[in-house]
Amino acid sequence: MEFGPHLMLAMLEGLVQASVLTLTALGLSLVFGVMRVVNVAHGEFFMLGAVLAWWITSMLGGPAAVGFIAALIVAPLLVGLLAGAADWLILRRIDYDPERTIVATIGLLYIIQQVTLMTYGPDAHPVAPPFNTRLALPWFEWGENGFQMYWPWGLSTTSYKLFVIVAAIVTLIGVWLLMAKTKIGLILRATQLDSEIAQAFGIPVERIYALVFGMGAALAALGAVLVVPIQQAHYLMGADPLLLSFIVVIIGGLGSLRGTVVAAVLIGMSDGIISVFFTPTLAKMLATLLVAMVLVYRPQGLFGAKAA
Amino acid sequence: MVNKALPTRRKILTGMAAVGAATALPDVTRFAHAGSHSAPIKIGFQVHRTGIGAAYGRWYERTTNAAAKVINDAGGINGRPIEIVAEDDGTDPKRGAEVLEKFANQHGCDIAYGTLFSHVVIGSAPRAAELKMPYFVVSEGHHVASGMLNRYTLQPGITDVKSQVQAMAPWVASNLGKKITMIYPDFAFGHNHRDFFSEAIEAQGGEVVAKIAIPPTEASFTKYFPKIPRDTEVIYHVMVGPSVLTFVKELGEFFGPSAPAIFGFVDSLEAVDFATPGLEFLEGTHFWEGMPRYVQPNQTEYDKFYRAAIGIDENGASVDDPKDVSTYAHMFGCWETLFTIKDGMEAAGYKGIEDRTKLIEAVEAITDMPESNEHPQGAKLFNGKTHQVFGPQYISKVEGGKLMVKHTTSLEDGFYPDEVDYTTQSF
Amino acid sequence: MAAVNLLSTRDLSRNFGGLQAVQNVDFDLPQGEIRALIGPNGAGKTTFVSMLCGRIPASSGTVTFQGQDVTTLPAHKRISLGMAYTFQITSIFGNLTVFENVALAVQHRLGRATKQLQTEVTTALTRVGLDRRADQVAGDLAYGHQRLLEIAMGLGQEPKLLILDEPTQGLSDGEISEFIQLIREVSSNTTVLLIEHNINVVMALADRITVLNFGEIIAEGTPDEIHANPAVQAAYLGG
Amino acid sequence: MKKSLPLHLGLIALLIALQFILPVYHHGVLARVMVMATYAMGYNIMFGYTGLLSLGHAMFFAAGMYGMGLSVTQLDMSIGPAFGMGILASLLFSLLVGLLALRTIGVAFMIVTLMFSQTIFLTILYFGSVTRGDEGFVIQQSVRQIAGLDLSDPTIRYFAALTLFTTVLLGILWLVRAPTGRVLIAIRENEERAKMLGYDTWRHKLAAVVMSGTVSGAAGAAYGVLFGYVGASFAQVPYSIFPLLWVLLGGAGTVIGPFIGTLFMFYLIDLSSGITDAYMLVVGVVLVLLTMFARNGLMGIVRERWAKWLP
Repeated sequence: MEFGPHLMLAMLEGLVQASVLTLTALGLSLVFGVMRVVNVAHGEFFMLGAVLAWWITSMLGGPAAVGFIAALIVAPLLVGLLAGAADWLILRRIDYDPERTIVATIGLLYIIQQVTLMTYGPDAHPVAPPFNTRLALPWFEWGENGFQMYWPWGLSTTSYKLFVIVAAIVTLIGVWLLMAKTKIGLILRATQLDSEIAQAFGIPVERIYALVFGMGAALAALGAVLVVPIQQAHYLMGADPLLLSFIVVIIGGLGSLRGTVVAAVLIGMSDGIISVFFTPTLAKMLATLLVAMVLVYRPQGLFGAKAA
Repeated sequence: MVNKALPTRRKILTGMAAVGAATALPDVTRFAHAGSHSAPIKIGFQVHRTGIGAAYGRWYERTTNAAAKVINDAGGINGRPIEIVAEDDGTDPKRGAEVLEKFANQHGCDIAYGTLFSHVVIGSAPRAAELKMPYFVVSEGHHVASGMLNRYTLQPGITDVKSQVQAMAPWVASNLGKKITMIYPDFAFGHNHRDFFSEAIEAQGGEVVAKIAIPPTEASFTKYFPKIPRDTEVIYHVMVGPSVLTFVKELGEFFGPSAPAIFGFVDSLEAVDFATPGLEFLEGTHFWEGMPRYVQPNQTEYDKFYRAAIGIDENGASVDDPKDVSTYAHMFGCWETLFTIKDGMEAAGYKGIEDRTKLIEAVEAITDMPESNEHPQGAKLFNGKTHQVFGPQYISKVEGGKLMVKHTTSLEDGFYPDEVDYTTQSF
Repeated sequence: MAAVNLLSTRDLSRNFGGLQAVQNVDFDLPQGEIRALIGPNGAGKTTFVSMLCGRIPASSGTVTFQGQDVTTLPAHKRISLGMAYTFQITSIFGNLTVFENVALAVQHRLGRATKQLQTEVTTALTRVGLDRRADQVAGDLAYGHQRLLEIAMGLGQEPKLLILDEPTQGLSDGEISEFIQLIREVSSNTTVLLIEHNINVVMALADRITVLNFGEIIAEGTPDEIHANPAVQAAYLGG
Repeated sequence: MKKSLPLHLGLIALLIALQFILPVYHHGVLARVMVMATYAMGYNIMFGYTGLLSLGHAMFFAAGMYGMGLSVTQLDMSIGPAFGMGILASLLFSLLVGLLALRTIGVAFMIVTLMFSQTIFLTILYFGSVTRGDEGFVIQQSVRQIAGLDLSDPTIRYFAALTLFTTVLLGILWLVRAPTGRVLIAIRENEERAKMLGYDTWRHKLAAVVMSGTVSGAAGAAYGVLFGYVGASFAQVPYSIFPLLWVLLGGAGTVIGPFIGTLFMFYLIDLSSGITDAYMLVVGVVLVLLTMFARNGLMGIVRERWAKWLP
């Protein structure tokens, strides 16, 4: 394929990835920002979202759209509740000690993953997209007889992929409004600034933490529900989202929501774009190394304050 | 929370457990006449219950238990029942080796058998040799015939990838096209396809115009497809792992109406239902099959028997859950291996672990395996020198969402010069 | 003895973002002296001493120790040259025993000579009266004792210059008088620079006093001179 | 202090005795456990004693393993020198990683190590023509001979593993009582203070990373030598998590903790895999319970309750 269209396609793909990644990473970042702990089980909450989506759609049957909308609402809710419970039962009891939390959530990771294996099984299952028409895309070129439009071979996307991008943006605006405009958002930001003071002002910090942990997981699950019609639900699918969200959160600057969003788009896109220039595995290698190096020479991330 | 929601899945799991129990504790009375020898022959079964290979492992286990039941119902081996001692290897080489030690030293198994993924086989094989325990693998890897392993490791149930791939080349070149783009996973299994097929297709006057290796953990593929050259006549795809379905879907979405000929290894869709939405575009494309998943018009009695024994319907899915599609193109290897072990043990007059080397020699002596209930996939030729079996391969076309066999390769298509002679190695 | 300057700074400044925490400080500390550094909260005392021992890099200016320019040396090198610093907020190895805490201070000077280690640690602990608590876990000590442990660690280093940041904070009157006694002994072979709020302690110990306000030295002199200095009083009343 | 040496020598004596009395299966298990415990001890130098939490230690294990393995397959070295190459490789590599990763702290350090490790895994796949990618390769039994001793022979394997294990165990026992070791502990407890006592904490941390990486690499090389297989799965994330798990279980910052943890966890998995497919579930539960009720691990409890002197 010619370079131009190839690049455009890669960027389109990157954008879809970035959208899902943004939601997932946002969850991780929220948890880190407010609670100052790293949730290693985050990827498994993502996986649960996907698995639940499959389960809900296959239980409901009927037209794809109905099941999908149901999944879009129910799956994040259930995952959020589960995470909240986990926080209440485990993290609260180890008083959110950063290192112990990491170990505990590694444990949680295995528990969720293995219970899924025992119940849902080892196979990958697809979820039918509510709609999915192939859209061929045009390309413009300055030919000998002026500016002309043509339809390059293979340059296309699907209506659903576009929907994913839109849905992600809508969710982002929602989260932003929640944080910036509502009382709960105010409380969250207060807790983020200084949990002791917040406590002193009568904010039930423990409950807030459970809520935040739940919200974080729910965001991951939401991202997963959006992605299952493109990929499939599988009990090992949590690893990559976890790694990528980690990267995004760090690059974006721990706890900085704005940074997280920018970084997610950056990472998602670069993954697509780098793949244009290198063989796939080499691309992955370089991308990983690149991020590691960014961290080494700018530990506070690209957008984070030195303090982070 | 989830398990309540998955009755069918649970039924299968418990169902499997039941079969497992049935074979694990054979009805001893039936063997009472055999007197002192009625103690069971223990076969250690290394199975991918967890990890990336679990989807295959589940079906390997069902097939194995079914075959064991057939063997026991027919009076076992040398008048003794066989007992399958299954241990999960987690699809991990280290655990695989540990499991072999467990078979040999704790369970007191006579032999070890099973497992698909090459890295587990290669990680375990050295231990098998050190434990002097015969190790029958069902991995379709070239590692056995390549001479990398040892005299205790044999693959008598399934043709290796080198032979499979080589057998495809003539038909592909003469029926689909000569300019080929290969898409394969960027690890050893994929590299085998890349190397062996490139070689074979060039021998047919064709050429591989592009080789696209996909990193193992990849979950979205569209961004790689632009690397497919315009003049490609055939796309050759072989993917494994949980994201295979995405791969095939996105391939379809990428090309839309104007796709080149597509030839795939059914590995890309093992355990996946062809009726899945998004796979329509595969209609009319071709696949390699180790054994035809869908019942063919000319179905043999042997295939009928085999399906019935495991509980598989005419679409290659579980009879108790038509959505639960089997890994039909590979799992026959377990069935046939067990029967080859039976033949070997009977030929060797196998009594106990002191006869292990006799067993290996007996199996090495086997050549022809006629098509039968024991070998439902087709007549095979076993090469005792390379410890590798050679069987027919099937090329099927997707018609009406079903795979219909168009061509069956001859054994000769898959032959290649020996790369090792294990029989010259001492025990 | 002739007043050789052990430590001097010239034009020493530090700003955090826009804020000038310390500006253009010229400061001389003669060998063998006990110098008190006082000033209202936020006057930049801790920032200043932190630049002396290298915890915080200087924005500009120089620090000279024993005639050697140490401005660019990292903290651990300056310590090795003979500085010791005890933290304002108690900073000890909470999970280690009292003995191990001091041992770490002594060890750096002695290297491997373990016999000597034993005796020197015990001496240091005896001087602050913690010898009987040698095997306690430092974290379990009462606050006052933790302050004393800090000082013991300082002594253990046998520094040429001992910088004490509010050492008597949280000590009982009894402990304070013991502390004053201790510092008098120490000063026989060690120069002492202490930041102190307790004016009695200052008056009892200091040979000279330096007053810092808004990051600048506003006065320096004997206790009496400082006592009489209107600028100082203004600073405190104003501050 | 006086009590600890007898204890550890006692353990070694016990291990020697066990070689003669253990049933064959457990004999083989123990040999492997000693190799993996060496890996865990290496991890403990960084995590347990210096307080550096790495999530990418598999890269060091793999560096040693492939350094050894490739020296055999590519350079036709005999097993002894190849083992040396493995150690050398992990030493140089851990030095490089230390120089880079130590620029970061806390969570960033964890992620950086994680990502370096991921890069190593991908590198192994990328150079598949040499490394045989995920499939890995066999170190032939014929090659695994040292001074006429067949390393695949159970008894010899056992003693080879025991030798490695003992060397590292005593080495670490010496280290933690030596000045350097005390400083590492000081850094773990309060780095700022250690600095203000005149210690070059960065150098000490670098030393810790190199020691830790090299020991881990030696374990990796030993696995390849003793069990005849070199593969990429050892460079994947789970093999970075395991040493953390073993050390936490046995007791971080104790010398025998890693061994206890590795042994305990092996049998936990070995037995539970008989009961359920999802034996990793057991691992998860254990981890959670540990953090909730026994943050200092088994040996940590022993130390708190009975033996304050336990190094």
